[in-house]
Amino acid sequence: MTDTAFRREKMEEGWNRPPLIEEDGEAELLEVAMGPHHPSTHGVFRMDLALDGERVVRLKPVFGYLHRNHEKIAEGISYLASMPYTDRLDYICSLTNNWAYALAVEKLVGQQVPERAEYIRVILAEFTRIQNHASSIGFLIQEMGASGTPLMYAFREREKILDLFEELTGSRMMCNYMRFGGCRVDTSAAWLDAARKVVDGLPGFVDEFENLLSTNEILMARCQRVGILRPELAVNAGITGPMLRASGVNYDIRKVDHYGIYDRFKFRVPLGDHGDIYDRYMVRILEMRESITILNQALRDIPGGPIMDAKAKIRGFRPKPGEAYGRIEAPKGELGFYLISDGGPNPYRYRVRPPSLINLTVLEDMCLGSNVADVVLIFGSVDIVLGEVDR
Amino acid sequence: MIVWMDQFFVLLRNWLVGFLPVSLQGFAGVLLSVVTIVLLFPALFALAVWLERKGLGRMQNRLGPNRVGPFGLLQPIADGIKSLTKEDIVPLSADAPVHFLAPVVLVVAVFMGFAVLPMGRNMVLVDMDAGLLFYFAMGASTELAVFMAGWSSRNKYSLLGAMRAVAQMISYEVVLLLSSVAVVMISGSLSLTKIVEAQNHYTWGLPHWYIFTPWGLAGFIMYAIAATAETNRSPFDLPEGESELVAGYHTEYSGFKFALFFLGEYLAMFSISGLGSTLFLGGWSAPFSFLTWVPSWIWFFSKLMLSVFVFIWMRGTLPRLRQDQLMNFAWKFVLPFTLLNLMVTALWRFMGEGWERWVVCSAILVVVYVVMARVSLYKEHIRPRRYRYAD
Amino acid sequence: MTPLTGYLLVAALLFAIGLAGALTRRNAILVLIGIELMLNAANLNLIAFWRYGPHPEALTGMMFAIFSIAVAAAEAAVGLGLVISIHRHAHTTDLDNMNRMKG
Amino acid sequence: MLGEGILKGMAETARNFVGSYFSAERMTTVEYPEERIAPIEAARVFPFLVYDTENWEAGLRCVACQICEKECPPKCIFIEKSKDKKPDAIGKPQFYPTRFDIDISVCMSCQICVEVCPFEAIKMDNVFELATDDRFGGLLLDRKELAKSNEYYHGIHPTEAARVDARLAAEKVKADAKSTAAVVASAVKGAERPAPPAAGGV
Amino acid sequence: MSPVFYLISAMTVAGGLAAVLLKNTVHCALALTVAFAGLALLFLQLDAQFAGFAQILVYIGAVAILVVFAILLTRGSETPKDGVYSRNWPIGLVIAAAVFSVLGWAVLQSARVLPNETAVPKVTVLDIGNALVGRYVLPLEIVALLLTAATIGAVIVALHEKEGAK
Amino acid sequence: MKTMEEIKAAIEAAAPGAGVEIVPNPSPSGQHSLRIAPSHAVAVATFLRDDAELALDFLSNVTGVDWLDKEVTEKVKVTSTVTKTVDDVEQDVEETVEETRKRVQPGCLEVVYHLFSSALKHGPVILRMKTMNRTDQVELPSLTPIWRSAEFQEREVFDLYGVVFKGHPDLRRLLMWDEFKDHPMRRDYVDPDDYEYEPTPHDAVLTRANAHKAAEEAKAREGTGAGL
Amino acid sequence: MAVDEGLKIELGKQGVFVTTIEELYNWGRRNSVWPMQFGLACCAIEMIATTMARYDLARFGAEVFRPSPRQADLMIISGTVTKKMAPQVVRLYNQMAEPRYVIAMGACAISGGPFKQGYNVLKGIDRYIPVDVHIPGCPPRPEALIQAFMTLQKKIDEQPLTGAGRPRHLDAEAQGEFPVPEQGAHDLEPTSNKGVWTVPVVIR
Amino acid sequence: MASNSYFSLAVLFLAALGFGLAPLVLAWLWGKAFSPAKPNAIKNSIYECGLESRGDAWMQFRSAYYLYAIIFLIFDVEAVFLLPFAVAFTGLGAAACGAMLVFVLMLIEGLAWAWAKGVLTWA
Ligand code: SF4
Ligand code: SF4
Ligand code: SF4
Repeated sequence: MTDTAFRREKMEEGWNRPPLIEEDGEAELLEVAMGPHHPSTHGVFRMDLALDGERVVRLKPVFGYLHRNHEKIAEGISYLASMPYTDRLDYICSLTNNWAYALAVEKLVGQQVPERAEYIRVILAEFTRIQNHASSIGFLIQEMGASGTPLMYAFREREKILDLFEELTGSRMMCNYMRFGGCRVDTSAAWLDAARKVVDGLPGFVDEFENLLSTNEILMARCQRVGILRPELAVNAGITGPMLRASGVNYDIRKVDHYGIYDRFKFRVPLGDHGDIYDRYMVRILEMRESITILNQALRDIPGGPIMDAKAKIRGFRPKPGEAYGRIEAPKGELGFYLISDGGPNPYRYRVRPPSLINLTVLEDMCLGSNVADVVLIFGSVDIVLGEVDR
Repeated sequence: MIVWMDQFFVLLRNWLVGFLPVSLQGFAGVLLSVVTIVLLFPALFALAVWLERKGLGRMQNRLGPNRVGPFGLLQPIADGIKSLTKEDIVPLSADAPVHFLAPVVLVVAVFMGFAVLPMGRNMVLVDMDAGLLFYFAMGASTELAVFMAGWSSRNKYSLLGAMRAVAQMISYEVVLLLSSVAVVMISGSLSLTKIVEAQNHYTWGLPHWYIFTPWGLAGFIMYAIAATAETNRSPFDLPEGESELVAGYHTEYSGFKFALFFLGEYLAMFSISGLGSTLFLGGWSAPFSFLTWVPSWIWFFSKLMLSVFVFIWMRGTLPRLRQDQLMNFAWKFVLPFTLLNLMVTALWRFMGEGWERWVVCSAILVVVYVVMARVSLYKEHIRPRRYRYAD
Repeated sequence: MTPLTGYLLVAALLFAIGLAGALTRRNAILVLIGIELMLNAANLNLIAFWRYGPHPEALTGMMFAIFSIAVAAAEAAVGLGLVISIHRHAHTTDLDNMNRMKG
Repeated sequence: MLGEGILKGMAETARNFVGSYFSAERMTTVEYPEERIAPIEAARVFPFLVYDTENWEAGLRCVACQICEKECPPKCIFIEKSKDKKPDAIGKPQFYPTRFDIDISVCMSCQICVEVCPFEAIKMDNVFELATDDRFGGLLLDRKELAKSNEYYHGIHPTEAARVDARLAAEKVKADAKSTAAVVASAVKGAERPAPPAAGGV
Repeated sequence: MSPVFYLISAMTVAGGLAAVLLKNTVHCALALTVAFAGLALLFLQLDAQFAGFAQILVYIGAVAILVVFAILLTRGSETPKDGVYSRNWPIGLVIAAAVFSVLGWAVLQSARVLPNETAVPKVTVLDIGNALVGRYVLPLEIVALLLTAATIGAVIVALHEKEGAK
Repeated sequence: MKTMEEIKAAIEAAAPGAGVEIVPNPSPSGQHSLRIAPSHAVAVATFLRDDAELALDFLSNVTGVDWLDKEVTEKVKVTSTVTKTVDDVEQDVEETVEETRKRVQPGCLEVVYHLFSSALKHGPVILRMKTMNRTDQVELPSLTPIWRSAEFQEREVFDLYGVVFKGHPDLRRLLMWDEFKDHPMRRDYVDPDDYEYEPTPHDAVLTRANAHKAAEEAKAREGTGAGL
Repeated sequence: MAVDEGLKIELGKQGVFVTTIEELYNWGRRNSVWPMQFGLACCAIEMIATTMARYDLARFGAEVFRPSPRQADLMIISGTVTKKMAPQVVRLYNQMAEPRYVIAMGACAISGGPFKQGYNVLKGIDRYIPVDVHIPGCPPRPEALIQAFMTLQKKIDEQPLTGAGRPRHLDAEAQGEFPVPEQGAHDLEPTSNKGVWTVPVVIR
Repeated sequence: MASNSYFSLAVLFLAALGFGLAPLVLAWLWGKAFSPAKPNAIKNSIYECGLESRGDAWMQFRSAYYLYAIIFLIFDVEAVFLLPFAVAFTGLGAAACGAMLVFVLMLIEGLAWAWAKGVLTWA
């Protein structure tokens, strides 16, 4: 059908007719759906907004556009086979996901982890944290409209870290590296040297980032006093990670649980006083700096030794009945795995406590009354990954 | 001075026209100049697009387009062919005639502005007594085109984007007008040729460009800010702010209509930079007296490209403002300061020749700038912060 | 026909169109558009008379037209502002409906 | 003050802009089809089957034990076990896969098949240039397409391959020792009774 | 009386007609800008360069924007159910026609006495500027007063919403 | 931190009749949990949150678990009085015999809450609640009014398991679309039959794909038959 | 060129003209493929990485990620298409202006990948819309995406402007609308578009 | 001279119009010749993030837009007076400048009033 003919036909059907005026001319609310395909929702997230002018009066997040049935699949496959799936939860930080899952299983079966493996885990987790924070800030500024430059810088550093990951684990993003009772392959001395070199370059990168952004008036104007989250609400709503600390609550699972060997390292927990976007941004920047100090200590102190518990089993892994909840401080917040075993080779119940999803609980509270343009920023400052939100 | 090079285009035109009967000469001359304008600037547009993509690439540590033709120079042409042959979609509920007219109106309005820009000595299409007024009159029509585009698409993002764009453009148009008034006050003419002539003197080898006076510098900065906003360039590109409004008022445009918008935007950028360099940077005059032998049009176009590069540079660096901040900035900072600058300009004239006026005028402007900047930052609660740590 | 006549006729025609618009449309904004047209027609007269008048150098008609542009613009601002404010109270821009409400 | 931070940021981009012409640190682009990032030894993309001798079919190490098929998380391996046995590379009669398909359009490159395979028969390749417009023809690999020689394996993962070879050699030595022991034992027994017909190791 | 004049007049009148006749209010506003542009061109024809450009700047650049804003603010772009013309539109039409006949008649009547070609006046912006602060300084101040008053008036009339929000 | 027993005692003191029950966890993690009666859940939760010594202000995780109806084989000691001759005297002796019986233990849906304290930095304290069955009595009180963090997680449990939380402010499906009818995380959920083609077919998948194909073909045949 | 040789000679001059136009057309189309800003899951991160400094998709003139489908030429399905998302993806594809291309990036987009056992995961986007290039991998390396991109360019280059082998968008009769599936009570309805997806026969 | 400059403008106008229209016509011709437009109800409906569009876009806006437009209008008009004044400025005496100062100040007063009233606060 030609265009004209098509249009004519459709017009006869009344497509083009403007709607008749309504009786009540009340200034109505503008209902806009942001997403699932929206340039700034990091993928497939949707927010149903009601706007009064440009002011947000209602915001309902809609999830599930990336619901990949991770938990259901995990209940049908062996404990080990779920490990590569955890990579795909928060696909920016696969190694911390590995760790959280390994930790939960180790709790479930009471497995010990050799010291060297613990060090490697810390190193990888802190690298992951740095690249996650850098790219999350990059995405945040991207949403602020900065045509990609900060994101490019973040990805430039990220590539260096990913190279390390690939050299060690074989894959850039989906590392599938940790095992119950240790790690899959050992690091070589060359790798450690390369890692040290990357760590040496990181402070310069953070400085560059800060020069580019931290004192930029536009950024400050857009971020300060926007999307404020009060600490009481944050705790009550189960917010974790940098977002919680930006609200001034001192709660870092690395300090609280001392999982792994975090009690051996000296590092500080930066806290914000305003709970706005700028604080979240700065807390991430400062956490990157703290991570660098942890990395320096870990790379200095890493001992020799095995990387796998000799008693650990790969095939025929069947935990005794029972349950365990293991959690770590992932870059985005508390990542927990809750496992129930019925003695079989597959978990009876496998549950992921996704920080991203729970951190979104307060999205509406933070956005109410602010401008639409702020919504994407507030959303960006939460730092979520859809793979984890929807699982 | 090598006159023939300076007057190359003029002589070329006269020479070509000389082949025609006298009765047609006037017509042919005009036609030739017009055709030059209509072809030259789109070519420049292609160059600028290429420059932008390459420049942004370089700022972001990458190469940018380099596969299509030498150095990727043919990239814009490929884009042109693609756009030309792409399907043209007009949404059914859109207002088809207005939807069709909007890009055309935009391009026409922008092209008209070039009529009064002197691109070199004796190189101006029409040298009118009210040239500047004409320029602004034409510039005012672009707002209508933008509105037409957004409204006729009948898409929420489009309309919202268009309304934002219009609000932004009208706000900064005032600043644009008023900062040019200062120049007119000193040069005593609305004719752009005369304004250039007025700056084309040298003392100690340095030109009398208005940017080298306190009021001129202040005016230029305000002009530059307004020009950036007027052409919807970063950091004022929020009408097409993709992070919240998808693609703003041209969301529903495809094919060459979209390309026309793109073209119109860049042409507007050229014309506004051309006007800026004419008003404050001495137009086609050379920066040093010993360089006057270089053809005037070279100076004009190098100034033009330089300002285009600054536009690109800003785009590569800055995140964008929010609508309210942008409007507040226009009305509460830029406009008052521009009005003050008018007064200072008057003062400049009344103080006569002498060093005192330099001191007094600079002092007034600097003090007021600092105070206003401080106050407005304070009022918006924008300040750097300190962070506390928990161990 | 002298040029002036032509201009005057155009002005008269515009004036009549504006008047007709102002009198027949229901939408208050369109009524204002009609009025704007009438004002502009008057402006055209002013300039035409200035141009073909005895003393074009005196600038009177021209200046008058410029002032008139300013005044008409101000009128438009206030008029449309009124329409908006009425719309806010009556939820309509329809003059017929407004009358009905009043009555 | 207003403008300071903006200028600082602009200086930073300018530094990168200028730097991109001089330092490799600031011009990180690797022009892919012509230049390549130095291959990383550990890199893994899709699995392949290792064979030892010249003949790919006879030399496949895989004995169709189907452990990988069972452990593969997305279940993208499909194996049909042979009914008969064939001698493998070292001449031991083994089952072999009559069909070994991997749907690499499903494979998640997790390496679990490699980890669980007791026979070092399946390893990870590092070829990633597999884009195709043919969904089934191009992405469903059968055992012929999957078979790669041990030399190839050595070429892409030298360290790992050396380790594997050493292990296999050690195992072979052990197996040989065992079988000689068995032979000796049976010889000892055979001295008493007539030797049983030679059958494959159990 | 050049063909250009006819062309421009036709455009102006057509724009004006469309502005009062079209159904969609936004279309009316756009047609209005055509009429304004035509008028500006007529001004240019009359050698009133400054007035012509001022007309474009003020009317197309500002008043037209004001009108479309007003339309969008009042949801005026939707076609009302019961027609776009007033109930007593015939009366209006009759009045307008009458006015036009009277005016036209008067113009044509006086056509003979109206002056023909005069010399092209040389008016520069400089002259206008001088006149503005010279002879016309009083009107200038009055206009300033008027404009300020109009700002305040229009803003007060249109404000309301914000106060409600406060 | 207090031990489970102490917490149990504290709860029982604060909310009498709460029916708290310690569920032991045999795994090395040693994370024992408390099962509370749904009727008292809100009171217990409020107490746990507001009690100064516990201050469990941070609800980390909410999980649904589906326990299917289970056929349990248990050995029951049956005591009966039999008349026996002991020492030549007939006596009524109580005798215990072990009998193997089978019975269906009704399934239920369970919701597990993991609580921590952000102020005192201890935890986890694990609460569990059970529905009566898996079909119609699947209501539990919502703890969202006490801990906001339960909001999305309880919605998720509702979506995937079908537990209806009373008192939840906005109980809609979270992950699946609104028209969706099933609760896919339940263990007896049957996947939609969309295996049209499987290049690497696997036991169940293969059978289903074949069945699907057969059904499709039958449908097609029927369709043409009807058409004729 | 796939234009029939005989036809070419027959057409003589006109044929040469067509070829030149065809070459120009394909050259322009090939070198200016603007992808849609559209990411679904993990693969999207690698897609973003592809546009970043290290790999720089911009070298091919493809860095203009357009947020609006109207202006985009290429839809990179980068990630898992869930059943909840599928209707949106199909609608977006429909809203793109011709010519439009689709790259299915990663295992999930091609077949559901690791998640294909999931109840909410679409087992391959090619059930609803035609896919031009598949890239296996989970996630495919950035270079793999570039290679796929070049495969697409090659494919474009081989498309004749006229004649029987011409691509879908040049053929007035060919399908232009791809029905959007509905979300039903248990599954998408229909589970595949029969016009696009025919169950293939694989001979082994 | 004046008519000549208008003539140039007219030519430029036509050329610009041609420049705007020619590619559109060309694109249309291309579509006719080779690549037929294939409209359908999904393609030609409004884009809204991949969902079906709900509600009409031609909705009511806030009056803030109008307030700014008013002030813009006033300043536009002011500029019309200011420009000729500025041209004459170099030759004017203090009195004339004073008159203009009064003019400008009066408008600034309007602006200041609006500022104080909160009109210039975009919320
Ligand atoms: S790499 Fe993983 S997904 Fe691929 S075949 Fe091996 S086990 Fe299966
Ligand atoms: S590859 Fe290894 S695990 Fe798989 S069937 Fe062959 S021998 Fe067994
Ligand atoms: S193919 Fe792999 S990396 Fe890509 S979206 Fe699917 S799971 Fe994620």
